[in-house]
Amino acid sequence: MINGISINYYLLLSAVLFIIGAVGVMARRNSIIIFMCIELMLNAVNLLLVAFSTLHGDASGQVFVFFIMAVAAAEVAVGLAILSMIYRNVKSIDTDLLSNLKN
Amino acid sequence: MKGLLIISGLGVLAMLAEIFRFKKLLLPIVLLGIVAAYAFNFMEWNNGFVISYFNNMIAFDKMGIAFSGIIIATAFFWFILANDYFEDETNVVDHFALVLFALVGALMLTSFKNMTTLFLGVEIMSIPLYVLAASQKKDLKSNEAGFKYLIMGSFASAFLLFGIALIYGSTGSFDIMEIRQHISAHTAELPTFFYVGVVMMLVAMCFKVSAAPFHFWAPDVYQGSPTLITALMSTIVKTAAFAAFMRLFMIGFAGVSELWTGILAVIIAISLVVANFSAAMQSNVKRMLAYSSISHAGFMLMVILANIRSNISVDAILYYSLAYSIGSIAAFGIVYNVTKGGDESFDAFNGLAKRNPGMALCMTVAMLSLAGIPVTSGFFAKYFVFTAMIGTSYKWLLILAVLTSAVGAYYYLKVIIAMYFKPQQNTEPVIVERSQVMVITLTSAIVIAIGVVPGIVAEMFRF
Amino acid sequence: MLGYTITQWIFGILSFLAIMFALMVVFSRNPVNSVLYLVMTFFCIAGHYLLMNAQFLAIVHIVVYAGAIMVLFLFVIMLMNLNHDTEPKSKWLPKTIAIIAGGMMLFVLVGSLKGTEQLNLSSYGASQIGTVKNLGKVLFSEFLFPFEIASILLLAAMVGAIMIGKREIK
Amino acid sequence: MLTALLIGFPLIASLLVFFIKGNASRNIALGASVIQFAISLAAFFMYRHNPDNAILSFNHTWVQSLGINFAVSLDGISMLLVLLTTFLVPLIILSSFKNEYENPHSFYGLILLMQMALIGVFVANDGFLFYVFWELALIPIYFICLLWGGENRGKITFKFFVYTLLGSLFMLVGLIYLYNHTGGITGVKSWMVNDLYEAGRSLDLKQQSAVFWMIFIAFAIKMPIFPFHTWQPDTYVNAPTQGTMLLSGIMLKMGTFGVIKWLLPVVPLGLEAWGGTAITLSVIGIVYASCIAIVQKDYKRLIAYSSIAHVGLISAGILTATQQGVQGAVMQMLAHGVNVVGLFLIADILLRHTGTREIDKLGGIRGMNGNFAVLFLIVLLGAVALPLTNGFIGEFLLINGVYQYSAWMAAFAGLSVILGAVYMLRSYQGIMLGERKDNNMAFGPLATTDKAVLIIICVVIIAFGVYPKPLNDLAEEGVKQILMNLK
Amino acid sequence: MIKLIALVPLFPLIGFLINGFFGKKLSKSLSGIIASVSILASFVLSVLIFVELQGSAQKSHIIEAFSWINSGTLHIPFEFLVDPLSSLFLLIITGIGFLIHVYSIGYMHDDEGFSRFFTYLNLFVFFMLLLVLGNNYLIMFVGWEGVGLCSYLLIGFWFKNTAYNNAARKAFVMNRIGDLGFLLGIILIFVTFGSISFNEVFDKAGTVGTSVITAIALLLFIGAMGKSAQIPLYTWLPDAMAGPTPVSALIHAATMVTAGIYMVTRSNIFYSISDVASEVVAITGVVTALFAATIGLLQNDIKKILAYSTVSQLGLMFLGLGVGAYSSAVFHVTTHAFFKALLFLGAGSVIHAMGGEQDIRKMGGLSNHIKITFWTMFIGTIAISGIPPFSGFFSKDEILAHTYEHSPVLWFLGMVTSMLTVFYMCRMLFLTFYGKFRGTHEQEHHLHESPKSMTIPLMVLALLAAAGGLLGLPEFLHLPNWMHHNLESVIKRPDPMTMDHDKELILMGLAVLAAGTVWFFAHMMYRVNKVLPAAKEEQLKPWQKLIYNKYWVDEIYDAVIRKPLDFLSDIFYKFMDIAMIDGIVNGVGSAVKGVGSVVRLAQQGSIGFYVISMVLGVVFIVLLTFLIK
Repeated sequence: MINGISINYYLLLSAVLFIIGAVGVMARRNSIIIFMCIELMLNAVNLLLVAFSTLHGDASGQVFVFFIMAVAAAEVAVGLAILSMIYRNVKSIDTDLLSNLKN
Repeated sequence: MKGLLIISGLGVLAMLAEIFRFKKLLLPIVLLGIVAAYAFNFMEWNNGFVISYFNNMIAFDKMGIAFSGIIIATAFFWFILANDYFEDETNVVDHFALVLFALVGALMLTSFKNMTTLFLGVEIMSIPLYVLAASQKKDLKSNEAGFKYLIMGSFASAFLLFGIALIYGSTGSFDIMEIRQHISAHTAELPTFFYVGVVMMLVAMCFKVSAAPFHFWAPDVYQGSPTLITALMSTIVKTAAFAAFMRLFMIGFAGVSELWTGILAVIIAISLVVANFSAAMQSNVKRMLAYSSISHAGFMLMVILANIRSNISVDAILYYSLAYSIGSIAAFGIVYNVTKGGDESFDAFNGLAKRNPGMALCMTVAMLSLAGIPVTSGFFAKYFVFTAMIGTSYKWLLILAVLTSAVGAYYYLKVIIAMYFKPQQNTEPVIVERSQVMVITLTSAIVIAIGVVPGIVAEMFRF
Repeated sequence: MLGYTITQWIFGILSFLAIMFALMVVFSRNPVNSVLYLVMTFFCIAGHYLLMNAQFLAIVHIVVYAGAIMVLFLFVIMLMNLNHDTEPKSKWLPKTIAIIAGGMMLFVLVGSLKGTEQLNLSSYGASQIGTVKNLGKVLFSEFLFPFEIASILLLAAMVGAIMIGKREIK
Repeated sequence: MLTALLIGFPLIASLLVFFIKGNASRNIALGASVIQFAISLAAFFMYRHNPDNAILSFNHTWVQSLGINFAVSLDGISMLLVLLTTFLVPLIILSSFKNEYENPHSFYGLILLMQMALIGVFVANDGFLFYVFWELALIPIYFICLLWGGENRGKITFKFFVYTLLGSLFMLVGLIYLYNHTGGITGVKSWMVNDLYEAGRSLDLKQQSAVFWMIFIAFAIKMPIFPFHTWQPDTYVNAPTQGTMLLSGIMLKMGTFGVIKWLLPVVPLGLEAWGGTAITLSVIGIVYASCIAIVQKDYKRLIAYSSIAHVGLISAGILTATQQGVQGAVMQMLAHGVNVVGLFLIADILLRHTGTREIDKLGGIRGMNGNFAVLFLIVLLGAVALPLTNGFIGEFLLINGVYQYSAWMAAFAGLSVILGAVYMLRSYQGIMLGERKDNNMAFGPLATTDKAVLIIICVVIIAFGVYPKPLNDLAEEGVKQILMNLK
Repeated sequence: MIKLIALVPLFPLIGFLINGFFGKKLSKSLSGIIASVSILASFVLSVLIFVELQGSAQKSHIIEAFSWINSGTLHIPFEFLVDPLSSLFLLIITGIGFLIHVYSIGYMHDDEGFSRFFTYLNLFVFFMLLLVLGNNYLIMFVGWEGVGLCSYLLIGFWFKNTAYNNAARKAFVMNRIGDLGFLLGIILIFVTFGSISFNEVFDKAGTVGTSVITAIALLLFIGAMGKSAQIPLYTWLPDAMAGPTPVSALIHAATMVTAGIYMVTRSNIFYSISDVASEVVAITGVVTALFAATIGLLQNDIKKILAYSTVSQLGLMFLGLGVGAYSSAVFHVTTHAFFKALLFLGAGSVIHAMGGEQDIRKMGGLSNHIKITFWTMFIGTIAISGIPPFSGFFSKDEILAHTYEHSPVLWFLGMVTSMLTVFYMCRMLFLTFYGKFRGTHEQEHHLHESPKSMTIPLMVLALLAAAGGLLGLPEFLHLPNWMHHNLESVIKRPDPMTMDHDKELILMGLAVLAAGTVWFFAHMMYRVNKVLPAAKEEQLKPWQKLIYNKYWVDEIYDAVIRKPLDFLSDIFYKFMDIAMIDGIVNGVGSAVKGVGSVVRLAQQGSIGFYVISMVLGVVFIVLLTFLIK
């Protein structure tokens, strides 16, 4: 079914998605959206892994994706917990308010 | 392997403490467990390199065991030190569990054989630390530290994963040894994105060991986190990250060292300069120690750089990790006690020599060790680095290291001068709990001891 | 059809949509919209998985991401009542720099991927690996240790989330 | 074994002193240092009897895998410097009796610790051990200056520490470089001094030059040689007098000793190529520092600059690598050690009796205390190297050595003979002669301890100016050995 | 006896130690007696040694005391050389030294530093004896610097007076300038010959190149210039008159300042070989002689006049050395020691009588009050003026005769010098002793002859000054020139006079005639016309001002050397050391801080920025590794 698609396209696609995620992390100040962008980056990686897995005809790539999902879930859980704690303290999730530690 | 299992078990056990109400007994049990883990860890010493578990997922070879030993030993001291910190906390049990889980991750990092275990190790170690960094819930600084650590850590993980994916794509495997073999077998045919993958992993690992210019999180997080958690980060986490770094690059990517040694040299240079120069400007002790840890990261990376070029043994980095960890435990133990009042600037140390001469002496030893003055262990650590570097072609880096070391002496001495020279505003003696005194004294003594007879450590780790 | 196979068409459309939605995630001002766009992106990615015969993964992907993680996001957003444009106008400079940095990175990545040998994906064998059975086999044999140790990870995350999340008892 | 005892004894004594509160500690410290002197005298006589006596050397593996040994032994030069150290430390301790120090136990403990490190530097036969003691010596003196120093001590000791540490680090790199080239035949690397010599000589010119500078910088800072000297006057002035005495009397010799034992024989080619530059720097330093000394107002600072001038000559003499030059340097090191301790004691006495060290504010003390004037004069004559004082022999041999290198250089270096007389006599006149001035109306008799120290110093100055043979023979022998390695 | 030579310097040393340690506890007379007796003992021993040496066939004895410095090929034993030259100097030093010690007991009687004075004096004699006894250059140098030290101590004897202290310091420093030359000369000798012992060096002197010998000779001569107060290093000697008068007599007239002559004579072989060097010596000598003599013309301080006279006479001696008349120079040293010591002691007696006054403008007519002093000084003046048959005539004449043979121009200058000498000496004598008393009334009342301890040495010296010429009677009259024969073994390459006797006689006659004429002229001027020196400087004519102010040499030195040195030192200290070198060192520190504060600006605290920098880091790394390559 996938015949005829070069791996380079998937490389390109995941790179683009990865970078969109990265730009989001760089540019946005809303913490939640930053989190989502990180998820997006992880998904770009997932996509790439699956593509390579298909290329090599090797299942371990897909298995690795499971672990990434698990980790993503864990990170999100912890991250959102921290975020809600911060929200309780400062009533905002703007990262600009979280730049007191510096220099 | 057994050490790893014991620590995991301890973590689970710790969670049960709340339910079965043996909170008071928890610390002794944990300490006992750590001792046991240490013992079991070293029982595998003679297994050599062949032993690996679970389809080459993890292998406690000598290097792994040695680094695990350092980590477990440091953890032992850390737990005693943290005793009174835990007593103040309502979530003792959670803290215990999280630290132990982080330890599991650290141990995995010392011994991984597969990208999967590497990735999971990194995450298992990091996620509890994100939480621990943020554990002072009412303290905005702590919140910020945890949040920054989390975001930056996840972002770096994404890079790590992208790198892993690219390497998987070009070699078809997650196994370190297979990757190594693939590299040596197909050196000419590797696609460009393989190299990009290596670079991405390098960046991610540099982030984990907090080397410049990927170090930005470190000062903020070190400063914001509760002092003892900072101690954890700068000792156990750092050691583990270095073990992982070594394994990955000295074993996995040794075949393409031409690619990354040059980059590494630049990274080291930036680290040394940025860290030392920034540290010289700090007024917050914890932040200074953070920058100091960045500069030490630069030093340790130099050993990796040198080893790959001149192929001498890795005991240098082992010794360095040990010396740095033990010294840092002593230093943070004292910083923790001195900064209890909330003042974390150098002024907090003013007149410590009068307020608690013993602690001042220990702090002096620790600072001299970090500065690399004989006969402290820090000196030997530095000596190993120089010895390793002198055989390489990176002479300019060596000179830079020498120059920045002198700058380093500058800010370590600031602490000493504050303790002995500056008049104190606060004349109350600093009272330190007995067990902590023990740990601090003991670690200071070890700092001197392994500086006087470095052979007992350096030769033990000979491969 | 215009010289492209159906697969290529599907790939192209899915890719376009994924990128579009991803961009919407980044540039939408409302977090709720962002979540929804992200879900759409995930669906597109799931489509890619299907395209590559990774059916089980596609389903798990939908379930975990769209079903669990994104719901969690939504939940938090609602909890905090962020369902409106709370983000103040951000400064243009950081944004511009971010976009330039992203552009540079894209340039660099694309540049370094250029010249790679054209390796075409083939469905031969691929149809076999994505099955539940095959994946299960691999997961519980080769990847047993990571699978087990992932429990520690989840445990840690759980403990951590609870510890952080629960209110201090005065 | 005896040599190891020389290191071990002060260490034990210092630990003991650390735990004794109050002024009893200084008596114990004095006692210990006198015993230490006795031990070194015993070593001295044994050495004269039989230099190869097994009891004088000690060798124990320290870190086997790195080829590091705890190897100590005595040769002619180190014997002399050990003797100097053990001779001066009791005097330094004795000279402190009139000063009240806070926490005397730490003060005296640190002095003894310093003595340990200094002796270690002089007797080490292993490059690594040498470096360790070298650095170790820095710590006690750092604390002595930091804790008991004058006004600006924080900033100044800081500069001193960082400056010297930087130099030491370069030396470490140089030494490691040598170490990496040891084991040419056997493949076993070693830090032993002879192996390092061999390694050094196997290098080509470029490498030797690099090693030369790496190591020389450390010594140059320690001595100090122009233009690495600016830490020194400030540190000398701000340190407590006993610290200054340690710094100038003994510690400075670490640098010169280092050049003799750890630089000359190691890089003969490097020396040939760069010795001239180093000598030029040294000689510039002589005249430069002498000139500066002329315009100093503070007597202690004047001595500090004069010390730079003296050490410049010593260093120039050593770098000529001639028998006379190096031997003169050794003799001058001994003489300078004794004399400068005397001069600093005098500065301390002045400060204690009159409350100032400003030359302009003093005057006419001779009329009030003739004995002091005579003792001062004798020390001063030693410092200006009048014949039949200990300073002369060294200076004569030094200028002789430099002359063999270059006549013009010798003439230029010889200006110190004139300029030394100028600033020394000017200061003597300003302080002691003329009419008395108001603020020092009362200059009572000297304290017994001060007097004792000064008299001992004066006796030594004259005794070894008239009959230097016992010391000179050792120096001659030691220098011959060193220079033999050079060929 | 010769074996006991070490005792000769030892006696004064013992005297020095006794007086040094116990001087304050001893009574004044005891302390003076100890000092004098120690010198007397040395003198007696010296005489015995001298006699023994005269009788013995071996003219050179070396006695080693102990081994002093050894360094490789350099062996310097502490050893003594007894030969005709050194034994002669022994006699001069101990003999005149003894007389002056005795004199000092009287002269210094009221001084609170009495025992200190004798301590120094004994130490001086010790060092002076070392100087002449040493068998190698370094021992000579020991004595050389030692006497310099004693000179310093004695000039500044009255240490409360700043001017005296300055004079003392000036003497020491100027001597040190010469000493450096001497030291370098010694080193060059060692480098050239591998030894610095006299015999070994002199034996090998003919084997090396002339240019090296010239260098050695010139370096040694620099030393001699310092010690013997030759141009340009002469200005310290007049200032040195700040010391007590016996010191001026002993150190700055009779003994120490002649050390330069001794040294050149000792090293005569070098000067014989090197024509250049001897030319330099001769010219320096004659210029100094003439220059100092002119200054002497207008001085008003009785001691200053004698001081310039000394400088001038020393110049004359160097002239002799320069023309190869070594034994004549030594002869002149001897006679000069007699009459100059006599004159100084006499001047001391005058000052003593005048209650400390030294200005001849305030004296006059003293001959009636202090007869012994007057007559002895009169004899001294005749002797120095070169009027036969007094000692000065013979020695000076020998030098001038040699000079004429060498160069008539130099001879002429020498003649002028001796004429000037006669003039200023007469001026001093007449203004002091004749005419009316010009001092205060109180002084006049106080005038008295000095005690016996002072007058007896004066009389002894007068006798010597009168009869000293017997030591070296002119050869052409077929009289025995003992001095010449005595020193034959010391002069390695003698330069015998070849002048015919008639010519010599004419020269001699000319000299006497000149001296007589000048004496007459002075007599007319000061006794008959009663010319008095100007009371104030303003009254002087310009050329007189020039001379009166000693050609402003001191001021020139001050402006050319001392001030620039101070200025340079200041620049070194304030500009180079503090501002530049230390500035650079501190600048490095500030630079660290500066860079640190710039670098820390990157740490902005904002996550977005951190992430951007991380991405940029990756971008640059990839760029560097892939695209640029």
